[in-house]
Amino acid sequence: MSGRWSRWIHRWASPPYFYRVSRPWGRAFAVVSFVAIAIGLYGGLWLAPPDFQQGNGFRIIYMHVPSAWMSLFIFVFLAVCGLIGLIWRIKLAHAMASAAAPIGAAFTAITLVTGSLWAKPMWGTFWVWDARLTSELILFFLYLGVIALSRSFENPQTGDRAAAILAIVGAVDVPIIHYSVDWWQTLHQGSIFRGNPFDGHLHTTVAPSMLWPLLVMWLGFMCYFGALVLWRARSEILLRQLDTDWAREAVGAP
Amino acid sequence: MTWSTFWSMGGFALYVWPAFGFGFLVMVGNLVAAVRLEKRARREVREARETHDLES
Amino acid sequence: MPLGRGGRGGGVIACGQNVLDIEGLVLRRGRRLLARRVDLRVDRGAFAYIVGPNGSGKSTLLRVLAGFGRPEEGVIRWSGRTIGEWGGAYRGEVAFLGHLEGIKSMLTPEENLAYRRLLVGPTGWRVPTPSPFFDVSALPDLPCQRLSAGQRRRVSLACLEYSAAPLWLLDEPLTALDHDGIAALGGLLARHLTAGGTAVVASHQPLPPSLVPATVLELGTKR
Amino acid sequence: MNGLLGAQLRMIYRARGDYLAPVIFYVLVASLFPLALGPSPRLLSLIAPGVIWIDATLASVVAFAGLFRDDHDDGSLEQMLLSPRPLELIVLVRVFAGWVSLSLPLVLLAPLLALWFSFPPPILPVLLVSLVLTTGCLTLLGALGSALTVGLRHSLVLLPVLLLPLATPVLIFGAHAVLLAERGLDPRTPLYVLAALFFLALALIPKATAAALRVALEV
Repeated sequence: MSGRWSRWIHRWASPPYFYRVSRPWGRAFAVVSFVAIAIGLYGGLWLAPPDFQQGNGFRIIYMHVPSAWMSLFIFVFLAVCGLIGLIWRIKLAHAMASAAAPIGAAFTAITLVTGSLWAKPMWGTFWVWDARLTSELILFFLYLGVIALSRSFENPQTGDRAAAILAIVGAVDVPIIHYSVDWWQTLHQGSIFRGNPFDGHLHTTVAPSMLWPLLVMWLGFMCYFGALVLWRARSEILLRQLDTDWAREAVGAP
Repeated sequence: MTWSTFWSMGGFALYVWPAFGFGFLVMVGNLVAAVRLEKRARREVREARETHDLES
Repeated sequence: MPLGRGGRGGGVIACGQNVLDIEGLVLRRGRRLLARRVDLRVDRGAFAYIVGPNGSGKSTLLRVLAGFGRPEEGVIRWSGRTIGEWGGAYRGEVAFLGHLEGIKSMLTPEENLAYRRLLVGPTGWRVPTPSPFFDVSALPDLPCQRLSAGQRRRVSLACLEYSAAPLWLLDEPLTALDHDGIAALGGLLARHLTAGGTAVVASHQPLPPSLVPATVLELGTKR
Repeated sequence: MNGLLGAQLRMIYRARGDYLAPVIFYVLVASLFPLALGPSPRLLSLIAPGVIWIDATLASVVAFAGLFRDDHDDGSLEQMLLSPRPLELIVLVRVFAGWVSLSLPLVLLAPLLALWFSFPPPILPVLLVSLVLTTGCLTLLGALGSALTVGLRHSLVLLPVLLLPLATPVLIFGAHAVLLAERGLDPRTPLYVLAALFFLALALIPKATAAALRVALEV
């Protein structure tokens, strides 16, 4: 790496520097996310016209779709942090990954629950073996696998690096899972149900008044993730640098 | 959009509000977990200091 | 009898001056800090003797020297280049004898030697003196699972005898060896050193009198 | 490298008793389904592909939990990592030896299972081809899982959690190749995709397994 680039990475990635800088950034993200989510909710629940097909029931997409995007984005985030941590041995990258994993799992759970709550009025049952919900379910198990692996080693460094490898292989597998489940669904299209509530709906949401709240909610969720991952990463980096002097000063220990 | 249709969500209140409720519940739960994590981290740094002093 | 990269022009000298230089190494196992600022220098033809109570980091130090994981702080230089600069080639420079024998219990001693030869590759293998100290053909031709601990240890030391690696890292090599086994190991190590190799030995038991370490490193007190 | 493979196969032959357990597990689990769901041939032939695939997947995960553990316990894993030869090749040899000892029996026993599930004989070739590719992918995934958990004692519980989500595409295409063949449709598409998955795994997984082994032995 050219001198300037590697100096920048090592300066930014040095734990004490990160610990100091991440506080203001975290606060900024938190404020933006709070405002964006408020606006998104107002736009989505109050302003947007009801859908001609599903009435007001469609408003669940303002929680379902952004959290689905987040669950995918955070898994890619895990893989990228894992790669950086493995190749350049940057401890901060592993701390960010182990901070982000539970948040990703939480968003996946939200997606699954809101998805089934949306399927009930549209389809009469809480669980529909729909392609997207099924791949989201598999993604949830992938998250649990990464988290379980990272916590089953007594040496945190080994746990981080093993989980990083699993996250990278998992991230390669996610699109494969997505398309294999899609292919699986088209195969059984005829036997279980005609068309499905999710596909039909997304393509027809052209009305801008329905669309902008979705994007604002997505921005809100991204900033929420930014604030939360920085906050958790500060604790994770402390846990990995227990006996360093800067950690003691940061904690204010004598 | 009047208040009454807002609360009843055009008959879908039984699904829309639990969906948002669960979503924000989990997101707030994340915040609580983050607080507990920070407490644990700070305690372990303090503890590491004490055990470290004893050893050296 | 050249020791070292047989393929690269014979003698040890050809591959650099075989000096091991450690500066400011911090030893850590997981979260526990084992040793702070370890400094050690071992010249060609000499060996360092690591002593210290159990869990003081002797094995950790040898494993870091063998390239298992990078130290967070401190530099390890071998023949003038750090382990990072050596990269993959460093693996051919090192022969590591850990607590475990490193031999397959289902193979006979001869097959184990052949297996290790395949692993180490042609350049890392050399034919020792005509009467090797650890003559494997003297052992029963049974899967090592059915041999005694001492016999298994002789098989793993035989693998060491055939090794052409200039840097030997021996972790508790004297365990399960009887009296003449220890003497044989002393002779083996002495011959490796006179051929220009280098070694780091960690052990509880006292070394045979014939072996005089160049430096003794005391672990266990965090300076 | 073939010397290494020869040594591995000799070791497997000498310890062949240990490799019987996963095969018995495979056949035993398959025989539970008729007991649970009733012996009617029509039903059994309907669920045959699914049963064989889930059974093969579980047997593979159980069998491969200890692939690298014996090397770890007797110290030869350290020697493997110190070998100047590329670790990916050594891992590939170990994986192929593992496939021969653990997965090949599952493929060879598939006709017996087909018999039990009154599986239409003309579709047996599709079953065998797809099972060979499936066990190939599962062997590679099992090797990665074993490498990731090589240092852990209780990895048998953790391994399925790590591997089964990754194995779902293999399960989908493997089982559906036979399902399509059973319905008289053309099974070639899923078989091609399965072959593609196998080669992708062949390219990616040994590298990840080598990295996982190095991570496991890091100080």
